[in-house]
Amino acid sequence: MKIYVKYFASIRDIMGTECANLDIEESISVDELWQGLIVGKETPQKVLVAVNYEYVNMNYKLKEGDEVAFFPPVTGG
Amino acid sequence: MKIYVKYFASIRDIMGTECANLDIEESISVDELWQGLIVGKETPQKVLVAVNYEYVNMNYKLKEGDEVAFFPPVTGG
Amino acid sequence: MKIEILDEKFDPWQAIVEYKRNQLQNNSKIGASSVFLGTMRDFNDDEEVESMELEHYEGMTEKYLSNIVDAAIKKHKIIDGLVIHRIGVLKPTDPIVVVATWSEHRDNAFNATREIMESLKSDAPFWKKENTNKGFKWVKPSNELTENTNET
Amino acid sequence: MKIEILDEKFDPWQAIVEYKRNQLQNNSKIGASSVFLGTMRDFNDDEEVESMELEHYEGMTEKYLSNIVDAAIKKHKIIDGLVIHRIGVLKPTDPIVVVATWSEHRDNAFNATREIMESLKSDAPFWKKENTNKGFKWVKPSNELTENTNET
Repeated sequence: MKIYVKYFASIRDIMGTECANLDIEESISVDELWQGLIVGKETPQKVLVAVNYEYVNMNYKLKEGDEVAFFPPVTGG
Repeated sequence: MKIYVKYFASIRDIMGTECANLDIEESISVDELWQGLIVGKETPQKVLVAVNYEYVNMNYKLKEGDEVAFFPPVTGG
Repeated sequence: MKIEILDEKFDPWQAIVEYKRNQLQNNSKIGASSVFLGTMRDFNDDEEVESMELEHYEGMTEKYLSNIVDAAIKKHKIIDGLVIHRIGVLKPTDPIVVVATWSEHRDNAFNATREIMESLKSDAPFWKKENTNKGFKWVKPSNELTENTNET
Repeated sequence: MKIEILDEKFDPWQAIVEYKRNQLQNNSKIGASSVFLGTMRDFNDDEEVESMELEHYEGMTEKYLSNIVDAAIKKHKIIDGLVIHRIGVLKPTDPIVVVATWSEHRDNAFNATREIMESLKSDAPFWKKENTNKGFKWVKPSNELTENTNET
């Protein structure tokens, strides 16, 4: 199934790209996806995840068409 | 000894004047002064007292030259 | 620090911008500004209020406001603070009071502005008289009438 | 309610005055306005900061800010609320964020503005990158560095 991945701020620097269109197996979790993406790269201290503009935890099971974003703790305001 | 008395807001309405120069006996308290001033007039629910721009309680012993102000609870802001 | 008692309408935002520019020289250590503005409402206790008259105890007011702002600067370690308060005759929507504080971090400015307003309302010798459709009346403090007075 | 993300410098006070005049029609039920302004500081962790770049997650930012302001309006029974937040390149003293709320009584506006700022800082997807005399670096959240970041 197809999903769309976005990276922001220091996570984008680590990944070396700001987005990716991926074709993944059904019902894998955000954590499983992340472990696959980060392999061989510097592991950030903390990563937050949003799916379709909502924060989710690492157990979230991905669905067809999800937009998944990985980013560090926010620092606005 | 001489003191100067001021009234504000609803207390001024009750007293019918905004100030008075008084010649009083030594060492009388604010409460004794107030009881003398209010006699025969409508007693307000609550009166606050300041002497020389500082809040004091009714036991304060008046001194020569004091400026004594009587007023209702404040409603600024 | 600036304490001002004004007997005519003022622009609170302009006053803040000018103070920050002229007195604080747009200090680039400022990361947080917290502002409270109290404005006159046109109703009170279900009565329409056409105008309001604010009187104060000249001398004592300035002394108390200075003490209040000075205490907030020290306690909350803020960079500076400003209070402007109206006296005289006000119409609905007119600014009554503006409090502004400046600090490096937000917590300090938030707490300082709040505390200045609370101290001002409990201690500063101002009194409001409303001109309603039933005549003039002195405003009661809000803790006596629980939120039914023309009090911010 | 107004939520705005701007990529160029803005005047927070003018924005507040215009919103109150145009959208709130200078509503005469408003007795209290509480405003917080976050501005860029020129130092952080003892390093001079020459400029700062703010990025955000377009779409998620607007959604979170709307939810935050909407929740504050309902919880604190305020009349309305506004948030404007900068993105792009900022210089010291530039406004980063302004939050304004309007209510009948002061307690509601004070609490709403405070809560909107705290929720914004913990949830809204913005990230700051500083250009210091030692190069670029991503700002760490203040709870990780306890007050040594360029955070309001």
